[in-house]
Amino acid sequence: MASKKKTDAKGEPRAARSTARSTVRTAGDPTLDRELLHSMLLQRRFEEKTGEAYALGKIGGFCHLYIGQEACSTGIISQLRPDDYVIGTYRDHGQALVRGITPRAVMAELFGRIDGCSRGKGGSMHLFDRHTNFLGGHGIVGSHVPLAAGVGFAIKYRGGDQVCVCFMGDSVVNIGAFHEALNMAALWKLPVLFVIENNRYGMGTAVERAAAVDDLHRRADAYRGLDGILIDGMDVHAVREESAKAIKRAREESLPSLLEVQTYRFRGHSMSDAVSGTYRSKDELDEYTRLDPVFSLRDAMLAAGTLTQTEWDEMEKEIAAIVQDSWDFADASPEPPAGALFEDVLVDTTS
Amino acid sequence: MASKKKTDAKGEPRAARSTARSTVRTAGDPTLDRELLHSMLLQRRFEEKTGEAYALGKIGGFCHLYIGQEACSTGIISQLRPDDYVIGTYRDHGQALVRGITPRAVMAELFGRIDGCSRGKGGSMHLFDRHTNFLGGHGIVGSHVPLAAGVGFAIKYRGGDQVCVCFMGDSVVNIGAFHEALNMAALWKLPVLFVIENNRYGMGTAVERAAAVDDLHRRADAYRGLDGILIDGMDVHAVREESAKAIKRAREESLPSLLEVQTYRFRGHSMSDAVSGTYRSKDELDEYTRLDPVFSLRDAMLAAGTLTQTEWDEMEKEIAAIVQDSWDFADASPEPPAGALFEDVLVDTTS
Amino acid sequence: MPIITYREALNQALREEMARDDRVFLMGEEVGQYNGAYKVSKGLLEEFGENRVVDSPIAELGFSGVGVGAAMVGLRPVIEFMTWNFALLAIDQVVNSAAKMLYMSGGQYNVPIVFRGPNGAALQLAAQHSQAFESWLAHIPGIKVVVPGTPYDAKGLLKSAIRDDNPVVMLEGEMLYNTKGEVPDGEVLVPIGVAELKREGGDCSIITSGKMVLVAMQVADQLAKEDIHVDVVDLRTIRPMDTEAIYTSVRKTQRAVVLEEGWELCGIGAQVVDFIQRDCFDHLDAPVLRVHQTDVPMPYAKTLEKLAKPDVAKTIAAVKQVMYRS
Amino acid sequence: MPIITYREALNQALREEMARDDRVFLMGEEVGQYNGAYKVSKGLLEEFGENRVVDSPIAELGFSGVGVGAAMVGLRPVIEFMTWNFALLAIDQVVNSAAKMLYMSGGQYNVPIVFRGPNGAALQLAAQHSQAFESWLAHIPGIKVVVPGTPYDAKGLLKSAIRDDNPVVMLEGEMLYNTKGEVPDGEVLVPIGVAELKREGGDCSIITSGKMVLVAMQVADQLAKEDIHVDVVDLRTIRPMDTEAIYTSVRKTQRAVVLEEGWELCGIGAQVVDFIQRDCFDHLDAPVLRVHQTDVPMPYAKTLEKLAKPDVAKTIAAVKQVMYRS
Ligand SMILES: Cc1ncc(C[n+]2csc(CCOP(=O)(O)OP(=O)(O)O)c2C)c(N)n1
Ligand SMILES: Cc1ncc(C[n+]2csc(CCOP(=O)(O)OP(=O)(O)O)c2C)c(N)n1
Ligand SMILES: [Mg+2]
Ligand SMILES: [Mg+2]
Repeated sequence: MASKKKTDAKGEPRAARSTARSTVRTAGDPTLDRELLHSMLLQRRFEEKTGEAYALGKIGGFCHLYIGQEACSTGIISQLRPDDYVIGTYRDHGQALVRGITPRAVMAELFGRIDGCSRGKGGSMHLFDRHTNFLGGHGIVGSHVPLAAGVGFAIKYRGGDQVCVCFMGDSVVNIGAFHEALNMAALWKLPVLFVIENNRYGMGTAVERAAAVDDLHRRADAYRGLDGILIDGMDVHAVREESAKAIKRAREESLPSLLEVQTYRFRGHSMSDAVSGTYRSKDELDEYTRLDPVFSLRDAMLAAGTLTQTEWDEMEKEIAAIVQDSWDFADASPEPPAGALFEDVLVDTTS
Repeated sequence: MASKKKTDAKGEPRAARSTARSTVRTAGDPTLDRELLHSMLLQRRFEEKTGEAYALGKIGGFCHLYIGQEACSTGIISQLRPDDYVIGTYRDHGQALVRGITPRAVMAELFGRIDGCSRGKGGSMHLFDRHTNFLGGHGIVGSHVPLAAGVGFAIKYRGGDQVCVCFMGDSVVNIGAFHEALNMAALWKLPVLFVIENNRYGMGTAVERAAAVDDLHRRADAYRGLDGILIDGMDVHAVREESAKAIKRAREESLPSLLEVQTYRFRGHSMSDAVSGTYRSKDELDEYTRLDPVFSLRDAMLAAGTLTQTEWDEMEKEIAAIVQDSWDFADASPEPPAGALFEDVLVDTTS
Repeated sequence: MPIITYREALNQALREEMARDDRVFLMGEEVGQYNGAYKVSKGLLEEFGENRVVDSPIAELGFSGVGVGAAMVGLRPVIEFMTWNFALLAIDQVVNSAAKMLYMSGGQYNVPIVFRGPNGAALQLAAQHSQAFESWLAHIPGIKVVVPGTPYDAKGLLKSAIRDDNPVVMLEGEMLYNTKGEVPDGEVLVPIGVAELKREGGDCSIITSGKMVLVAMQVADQLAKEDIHVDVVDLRTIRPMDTEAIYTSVRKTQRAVVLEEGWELCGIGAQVVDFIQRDCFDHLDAPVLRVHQTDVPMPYAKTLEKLAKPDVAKTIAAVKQVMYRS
Repeated sequence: MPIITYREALNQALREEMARDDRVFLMGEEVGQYNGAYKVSKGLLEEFGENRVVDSPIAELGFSGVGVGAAMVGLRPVIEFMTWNFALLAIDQVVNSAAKMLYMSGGQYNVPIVFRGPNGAALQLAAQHSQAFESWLAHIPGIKVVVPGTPYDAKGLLKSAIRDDNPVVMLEGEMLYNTKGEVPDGEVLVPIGVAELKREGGDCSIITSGKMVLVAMQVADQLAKEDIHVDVVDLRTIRPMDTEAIYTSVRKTQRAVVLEEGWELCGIGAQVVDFIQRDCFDHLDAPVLRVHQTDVPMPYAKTLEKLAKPDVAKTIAAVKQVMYRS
């Protein structure tokens, strides 16, 4: 009576691991393409600057760069409404920027200054912003996944049609909180997109050394009504296309989805981790670098003639200015005053 | 790219819920049948007596009767070797008896006496016995499942060929510890049988109100190399047949399995819970009572002529004597001395 | 005034607050169809429907997180733990999510949530079902912790907790649910952070909270017969702690016994002692003594369990010792 | 004697004990291929192989439970938490399984396991990565808790912990891993439950442990220049606590400051104060003062973080206050 599984619809055993790679497309809509390219490039250059600031000691603590994964944040968040919700992990700079927290407020937060989006109290791992419904920035692996289900619960409770997008790393699929949240989201039909950014490593551990499942999105198989979807995370349009369906499903039918976005991080896990040479090879890194989501979209646009070299140069220049401005702003922003230490522990209101 | 699931090998959508019911068989081996019947009847009569003792205040605290589920413990444990391991939940009387803890030691434990298998310190929920490798008796839902994986880990570490059987309730499939343990057991190929005793309710909550999965054994689908197996838990031979394969797989190939044994508890969740009328109907209870695992085996044997009414009466008499003896023994056993309070907090050895 | 049980008092508080504010909902195991494992939520499903009285799977970490997430975006969840023993599985959400959210978001996301349920030992539930978590929870900034010992305080504190815009932890007791006391119908609000002098004496202060208030009152009654008159200071809230109430009593009596349900090391009593010695150093005529569970996991056997628990006799002995009587 | 880092001391202890007893294995996140998040397990995978140096998925509850299960049937696991902050997810296995198993099994199943990893704040890791759990763990009967502050103690206590037949919790510190000190090659065993007088003075006792030992030693150096000479009592083990060592020092100095990394309420310091006032009541010339993290979640900003942490200046001020100096 052993149950059948890991067979496709025809009963054939499936290949060990799926891959979602395709050729990077353009949208056919030059304005949209340019917006997406801009969004991704801003994250890229902002974070390169972040790396510099860290080296100079302007930023302290843990700092996890998102470089290489920009198509994921841009692809999904660009489709959301302002009243939707976004929540994520400590690797949150990219999502925060795409969601609309200003580069100034993000950089000031990284610098630990009063004008930071979390008033300097959260730092890199805990970006928050009430104005854009950006719900953080969480540091305990997996623990924000139930929070996302709770946001979905609240949306449904009020009869709204918002969605909540929950970004997480690949190692999250092995922790209990993930499982408990998915079960409840499926059971109660909550409008949440659970987005696994599978960058192939949890810190120094390759996915296959931690997860006893070939494709992470198949973890959805254990839950009735939860769709598991595999996405090429190096192609922003692929991300948009597939996530659009999941967003629609959540918004119109209040149903959750589990998205596995296959991506790669080009930097180390955090600032103290070597880029390659320990748990992954230089060759592997090079191979993925060729799939760079930012430059492959640029190249596709250049090839399609929807972007000129001059326009690109200008975009670079404009973004360099924005990033430099965020640095200058952060650098000029004051340290939080001593009195701030005791603020924000509790609010003194009741309702 | 949504993954296919919940389709059978031919791509047909599966029925909402599977059922494993068949007609109760005899083994064709009268000696074996009699042993199994004896094992199940002992649990039944022992626990009926337990209920009486509870009503008289001889037993305190929480007490969870196993009545109705006897085919599960008997079917599986009867096939184990003395050096295998058994671990379970607070609903552990049946398994303890089948594993060979004496009725005296179990009853004395329930009475909170010094001759109890846990010296009166554990009570109903925490039966332990080093001699029979009975590893408890655990009270936090799900938390013993990683322990079972750890036992499997130790077996493999030492290169042994024992197996560990882990009994759990149906509600366990929704808690994180279950998921984390299954992932590691599948990843590391640990010789563990994870046995879900699906008695349809976790306390007052029907399975379908808690688990977003139609068949609990399908939770195995999320783990590579983990077999999910559905078993009729009212037929001791069905339990034996299916679990034999899983035991073999564990012993010979060091592979885990997830067994869903469909059973039913004839009593309330604990002594304070009504037998029926709140979350389940009298009709439903009656329907399952007709499938009683003890009496249906007896009837099949009577019908097959491998048991006579006289033999049955004698078995009843013999077991009544054993049970009464356990009561007398427990009643005569002293309360633990005051000094025992401070014993067993720590051992004072090193190695 | 009507006399009702602690259970009914909690039930009234939930019903009234749910009627008052439709953002308030109750979630936990068996809170709906089953009317609560201890019947605290009796009738609420019928009155407020499935949307607001939510039976959860057994997934403490998960449903606590669901509560925190819902609270971040404006709902006001009341999360029931069947007992606090199981809340260990969820303690990360209490400590790392609920308690720290406001701070790490720089004041943007408060979490108006109540985590509640029975705490500590009942009768013969053995080691895994008998643990008292007061001191763990009191240790954590970013939450408030209330421990009502009477039906009145249970109602008044739960209503205040639900209206509070911060995470509030409420520790109840299985052994308290059937206890009775006077509780007004309708609005009763007990302020969080304010202790109450439940008995006025002058010879010694007994500082206590929660389930131990009952024990302290019995101690006071028995000692009165020997003409020893004690103050019983019921902390009611253990974070923030009403230190003034402690000081006022101890400066008067110059002797104190701290009575608590949990274990000794780093227990609530240790903190009360610290406060007292720091601020009443020159007033003390004797070291402060503590009464608490003996330093062992809770045994099942009835006789051993009794030995392990703090009780009237142990407390009387401590009072006499700080009074240098015997 | 060779001078090595705290990290190397731990590494030596692990290597020596794994060589000595093949039941000992190490499990945790990144302990193998990555050589440990903080490189404590460097080289061990190569030396002992995959069976004994096991990289686990990120599943603290699960792999802690795996450790407990393996220990019940005779192995001797060392479970590394990448930091104790994440161990909150696993605390149920520490408290409800490891600590209670021997008791609830009536003495049949002891659990020879070590749970170890860095505890408390490093630099600018913000609220969720900076918590100190000493007092929570010290609260629990059924385990031992060690908090080495020096490389010598780190090696000696870890070796003792691994040989102990009980569950032992070891709290290390990211900020300690690079600190250096004398550590003999080979056998070093520091007994569990024994404090050490790390500095002998006579004017005041500073009672401390773990990461704060370094702070206390700096305090002692600085105060010596002002001709104030303090005892530094390093508890080394906080469960069971070496109360005699505390009493001996305080009876001599008659003044005490307790210095700890964690929060105030129900912290380790509260318990030390309780012990002191109970046993040294007539010897004390001043209330015992405490130095600890301010009662807020840890902020990220560098300046705020500095204000939040206990430090040399705050400790000196406290010593002077108990000595009625300024
Ligand atoms: C519960 C928990 N355990 C361990 C850690 C330490 N840690 C931080 S990030 C990380 C790896 C996470 O990998 P993944 O989920 O793949 O996300 P990525 O960093 O690749 O974005 C680990 C082990 C943590 N923060 N929380
Ligand atoms: C973590 C945890 N949450 C809640 C409980 C309280 N509780 C004890 S048994 C039980 C129901 C378990 O149902 P199931 O797993 O189906 O096992 P059964 O009792 O039917 O054998 C609950 C909720 C607990 N012991 N542990
Ligand atoms: Mg990753
Ligand atoms: Mg059940």
